[in-house]
Amino acid sequence: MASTIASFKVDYYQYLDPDGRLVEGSQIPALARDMKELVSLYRLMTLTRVFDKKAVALQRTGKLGTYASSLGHEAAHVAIGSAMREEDCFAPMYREYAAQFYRGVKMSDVLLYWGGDERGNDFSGPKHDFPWCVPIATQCLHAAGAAMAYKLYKQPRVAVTVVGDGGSSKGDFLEAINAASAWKLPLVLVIVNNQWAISVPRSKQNTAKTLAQKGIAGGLPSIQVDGNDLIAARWAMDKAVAAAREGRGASVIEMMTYRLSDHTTADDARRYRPQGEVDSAWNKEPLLRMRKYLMDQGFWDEVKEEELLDECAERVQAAVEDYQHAVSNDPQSIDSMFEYMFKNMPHHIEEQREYAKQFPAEGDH
Amino acid sequence: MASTIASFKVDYYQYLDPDGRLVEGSQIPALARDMKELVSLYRLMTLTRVFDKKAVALQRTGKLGTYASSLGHEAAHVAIGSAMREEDCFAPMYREYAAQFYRGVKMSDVLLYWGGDERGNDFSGPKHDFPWCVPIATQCLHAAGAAMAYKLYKQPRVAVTVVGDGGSSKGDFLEAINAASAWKLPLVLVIVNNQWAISVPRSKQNTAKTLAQKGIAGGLPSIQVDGNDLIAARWAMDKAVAAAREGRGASVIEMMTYRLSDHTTADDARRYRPQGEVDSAWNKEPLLRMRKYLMDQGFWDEVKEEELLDECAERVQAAVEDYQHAVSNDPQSIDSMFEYMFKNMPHHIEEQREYAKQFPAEGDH
Amino acid sequence: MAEITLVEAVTMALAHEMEQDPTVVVFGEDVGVNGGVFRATAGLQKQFGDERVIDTPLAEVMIAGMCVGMAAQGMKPVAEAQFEGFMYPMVDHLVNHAARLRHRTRGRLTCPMVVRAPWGGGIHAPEHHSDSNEATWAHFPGMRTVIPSSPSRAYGLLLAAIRDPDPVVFLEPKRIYRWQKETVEDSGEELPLDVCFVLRDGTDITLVTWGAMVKETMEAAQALAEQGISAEVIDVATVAPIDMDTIIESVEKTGRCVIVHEAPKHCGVGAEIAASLADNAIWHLKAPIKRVTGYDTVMPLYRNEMNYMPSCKRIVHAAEQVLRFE
Amino acid sequence: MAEITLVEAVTMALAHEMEQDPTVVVFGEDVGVNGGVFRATAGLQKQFGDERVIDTPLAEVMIAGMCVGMAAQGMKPVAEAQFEGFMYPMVDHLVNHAARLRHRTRGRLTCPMVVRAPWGGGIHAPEHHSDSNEATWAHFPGMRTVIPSSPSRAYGLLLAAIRDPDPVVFLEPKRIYRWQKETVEDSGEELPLDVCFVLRDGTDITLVTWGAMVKETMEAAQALAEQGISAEVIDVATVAPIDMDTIIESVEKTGRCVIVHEAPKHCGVGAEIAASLADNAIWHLKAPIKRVTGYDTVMPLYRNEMNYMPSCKRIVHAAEQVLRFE
Ligand SMILES: Cc1ncc(C[n+]2csc(CCOP(=O)(O)OP(=O)(O)O)c2C)c(N)n1
Ligand SMILES: Cc1ncc(C[n+]2csc(CCOP(=O)(O)OP(=O)(O)O)c2C)c(N)n1
Ligand SMILES: [Mg+2]
Ligand SMILES: [Mg+2]
Repeated sequence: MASTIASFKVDYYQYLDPDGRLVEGSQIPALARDMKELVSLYRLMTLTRVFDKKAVALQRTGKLGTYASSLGHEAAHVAIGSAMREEDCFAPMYREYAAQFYRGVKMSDVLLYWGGDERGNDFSGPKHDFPWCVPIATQCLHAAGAAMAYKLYKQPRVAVTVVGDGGSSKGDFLEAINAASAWKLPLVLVIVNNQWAISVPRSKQNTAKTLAQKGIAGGLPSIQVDGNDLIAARWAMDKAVAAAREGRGASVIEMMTYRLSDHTTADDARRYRPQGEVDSAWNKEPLLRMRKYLMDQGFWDEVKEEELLDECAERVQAAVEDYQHAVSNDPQSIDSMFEYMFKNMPHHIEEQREYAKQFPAEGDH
Repeated sequence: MASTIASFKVDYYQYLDPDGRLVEGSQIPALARDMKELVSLYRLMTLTRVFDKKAVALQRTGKLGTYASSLGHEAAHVAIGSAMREEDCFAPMYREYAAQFYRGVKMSDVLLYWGGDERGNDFSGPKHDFPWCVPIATQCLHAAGAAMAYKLYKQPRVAVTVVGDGGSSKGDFLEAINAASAWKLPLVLVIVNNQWAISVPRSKQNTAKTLAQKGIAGGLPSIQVDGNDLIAARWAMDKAVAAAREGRGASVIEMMTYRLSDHTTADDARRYRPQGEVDSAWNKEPLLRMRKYLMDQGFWDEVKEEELLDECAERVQAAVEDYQHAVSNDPQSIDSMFEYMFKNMPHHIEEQREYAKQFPAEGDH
Repeated sequence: MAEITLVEAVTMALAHEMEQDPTVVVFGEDVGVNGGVFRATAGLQKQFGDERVIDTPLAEVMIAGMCVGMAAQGMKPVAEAQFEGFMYPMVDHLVNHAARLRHRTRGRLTCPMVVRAPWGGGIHAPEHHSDSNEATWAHFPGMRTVIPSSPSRAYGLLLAAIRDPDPVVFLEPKRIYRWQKETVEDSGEELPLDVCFVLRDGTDITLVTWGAMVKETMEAAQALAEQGISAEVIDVATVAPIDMDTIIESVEKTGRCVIVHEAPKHCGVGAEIAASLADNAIWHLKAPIKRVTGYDTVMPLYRNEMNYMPSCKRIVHAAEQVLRFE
Repeated sequence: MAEITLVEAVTMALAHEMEQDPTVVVFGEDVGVNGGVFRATAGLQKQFGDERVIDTPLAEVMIAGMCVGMAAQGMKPVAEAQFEGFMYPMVDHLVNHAARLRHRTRGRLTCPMVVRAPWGGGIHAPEHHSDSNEATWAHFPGMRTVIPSSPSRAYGLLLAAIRDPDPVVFLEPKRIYRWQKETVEDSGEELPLDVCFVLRDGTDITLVTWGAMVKETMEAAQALAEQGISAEVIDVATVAPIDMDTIIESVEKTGRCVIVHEAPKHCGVGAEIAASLADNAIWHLKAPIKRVTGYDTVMPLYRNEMNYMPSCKRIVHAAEQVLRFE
């Protein structure tokens, strides 16, 4: 005898289409009518894009190390950051700058980090947020641990983490889903699916229809949204964050977007990715559609756009100067390598520090 | 706009109920009418149970080390072993003796292994099968690797692996599902859900309705069966093995059963498990219902049962003697510790071997 | 004040610190109702509830990763790995995160977590249950690796490990979990994590060891004493970072050193001690530095296990070799 | 016959062996169309197809575990870990399975797999991309850890690693991937995995090193030569198991030894070499054994990176200290 004992589905949400039109027949989220909020989020998306371009340029001219661009992900990242409260906890991967800017991380922090200076990770954002996380998907379990802590503290706080389409293959992410299920953790697991993991396309991570359905493994509510649609992405985040905060447990959101840039500045995507794919992705990118929508609604125009771009350029320039000032005028010392190894410096590390100071590196570094 | 882009379900299968009656209205698998085959499988289940009891007794009397009993899992294990071909590959955990006996592993191999003698893992079964695997769930990836090898060799061979309800929480299992999906591997992933992972009940592994649904993460066909019902379990295995062999990819089968024993002989389940639960599980155990069914169908009777038990006792006794002979008359030497470290023994290991031989351990070991 | 075993001392320290500090939680497989497979957490869930003593799903990466997360948010998780052989999935989170969090965030976030594990061979356990993997942890900067060898040291060192503001791997020699009883007061007094313990004073030779090998090494010292040889025995206890000062001082006195550990020889912690002596005490050495260790083999299944483990005889033999030099 | 870099020598060895042996497959993230983030597998997928050069999902436990499975079934998988810092999730499968499979099955199954990884610091890479973790692997019995230091050694040692019937961790010093070109013939001739390479003969002091530090160590030898000091330079190459005979022989001759490695000092592979000398060559030592190593700190982000790395200056300084003794 066969009987169906469990059934599941993955729904897809899109509210603002690539042409900046609200999708017909939808139950449109209130945010779509909150023009003030949309303008403010649009401004942050734009700032992030201007920043991003500058950071790439700095790397190209040798003023910054390898940098991971966020080009094309701005809506997803702004949605994530803006759905959270300050006391919530964000465990990023390495390119969610817009989410972090919303939370208070400074552009100069980002530059310090990719500029090879540990102070970047001592960022100005919520001091309890996790630092950038290079070992793929490990941040998911840190977020699960934070969520566990809040649950044990009985604080209404939520942990939010982001993983890529590539990272969604890793045990850490999958174990985090399981943990979230086991303890009904106040956790939101966001898959920012930008279709590529360096050179490996989404289709090679697995053959499942969606990545969202990984959440079904833990019985978590699991949806897919157009991650270039700020309204849909934010709506999904709001819902998931509220569920987590109210003790209804964790969710998985797959945000569909596209990595318009190289993987990092150390990568050359032309080696493996057809230009046609990139070109057509540009038609769906998040700023364009939001700008069109705001313009259609009469809340944005070319003049405002120009002003905004100028303002962003200025703010970015100031951040670059802060960064350059820090690394030139107040560089990390040799001591700084030995500090922070332990709360109380052991004897042998003290000795190594004194020795190291006799041998400063020569020349450029 | 919301649209459903993927839907899934988990079906449950049972053909032979705990009272040994075919469940009404079912599309009964052909195996239910193949009395010769059922008798032969019943005989193996019984042999395994007799063996198991003896092994526990040997441990209790100091003649065997820690032993992991398979009590209650016999139908699931026989279903697994009997659905495979010799050239297929089995990657067990540590208690699937019935599956292994079917494939040619000797009872004395099992005793050697738990008796602290490496020769147990050099077993008589298909020489390409994986050894027992203590680090939980790691075997799943070995099976995935074997499946990959067969796929690359273009051989119609299938890898089958087993994981527990506990082990299903581990990244290795979850990554194996993903790998199976990515490459459409000829792989069958069986979760033998015996409700307990040592003292941790199934409900603490996660709060999802089933464990089978973990397969949905990779878009794999995923079902649950009554794992005490040999007919359902075998039917599910046949289907999954055929799909794998024919290039249709991997499946997940959750077999519902119950660990009637302690976790191992080193465990005392009374510390954490209500006796009532165990008692009622005994009503659903796999041998009972098969015996009833065979008797109802006129293919079994008390006399045959008695004969079988005698025969099993004899065979088990012979295996115990083989084991005892090996460890007493032909024990592993000190050399054996150094052999097999590398194909060609490095110089320093040779030296260590010569040194070790000067210091044989004293007394009992 | 009762006489307790090493494993009972572990339980006592856990209970003490959970009582004192509400942020301490015990986190692991079977630590709750079952009280751990070695009973190290026996009774704790009853006493502190299931929000302080938490049975986890079977997933070591998760255990380590979540502990990093909890610790970063102000808790003091004490994870239990069921056996040292199941700690390997934890390497990534311990090395790439726990040990670096303070450094990489310039102290903004810290990671005061402990991973405890029954460790080492000699109890005729199944495969993968008898490794001595302290060298794996000892090499990585940013965390401590601590190994007690008696009930009172287990108590005091575990208290210190839990209170330590940085991550600690705490390896419990399972072979001597119940070997000796000792009167241990539940005083809340910790022992320092930056000193070796001199267990026996001597003048002719220094025997350096840790964990369960303290047993055989003390026996060897006794056997040597019967030959009129005075052996100093040092229990390193915290094998990373090592208090070399105590060891060097001893070797400066005795001029001879034998290092004893269960782990394989090649790149074991014994190598660090010998290397450090070869740098800092070479003019005091009257003889080669010998290491008596497990072999560079897989820890064999139990019938051969005692052929693998360093024995009193092997230690005495090495000492005699070393003492042959004048 | 062209002059090629170290990373090109890696590619050449892979291509050679894939050509010879149909069971060799390359398995890892971005190894296919992209040819690896350092281009070590460039062109291989085009040449051998995507069933021989396989892009994997992003999952290192899976990569290691599946390689164990494939190797046990007769293949020779050569996995690539994208950076050494991402090898930690592989520890469990390497240590608990790959390294033990032959032993635990009495040779019934074997595990002839290789894990290659770009390794070490000095290229101003992002966080977690600059570790020197050879000691992690070197301690575990049952596998080899091999580190080439020149194009020709990369070619010969990688061939040997792939052909080796047992698991090999093959760490490629990324800092010198493109440092020096060398004429390497695609002869299919392997180099032995059980010997050190004496790169420079000398009589006054032995400098022992491996990987990219060969560069600074050879520079230091040159600087010492200019002071009239004759330094012998040994490239250990296979750091587990180590060919101590060559090192001991050299130190017996020179009486002095400085060991150089990038990894943190505490329990690094340098400790094993010093310890072994302190046991086997002590009467030949005219001076303490010094180690010039990375510090016991996290490898810092790139602005401080060169302050962390052992430099020619530091090596010369240590040599001078050691040479002060008569
Ligand atoms: C554990 C681990 N393996 C490999 C890498 C190298 N690596 C860095 S980013 C990346 C791809 C990540 O892809 P995805 O998860 O889709 O995120 P995206 O970069 O596209 O945002 C890889 C393989 C790493 N950082 N960590
Ligand atoms: C990685 C790892 N962690 C922990 C253990 C200790 N351990 C052995 S069996 C077991 C429980 C396994 O439960 P389950 O997967 O349900 O299988 P069962 O024993 O019930 O068949 C545990 C925790 C282990 N062997 N490996
Ligand atoms: Mg991606
Ligand atoms: Mg179970």
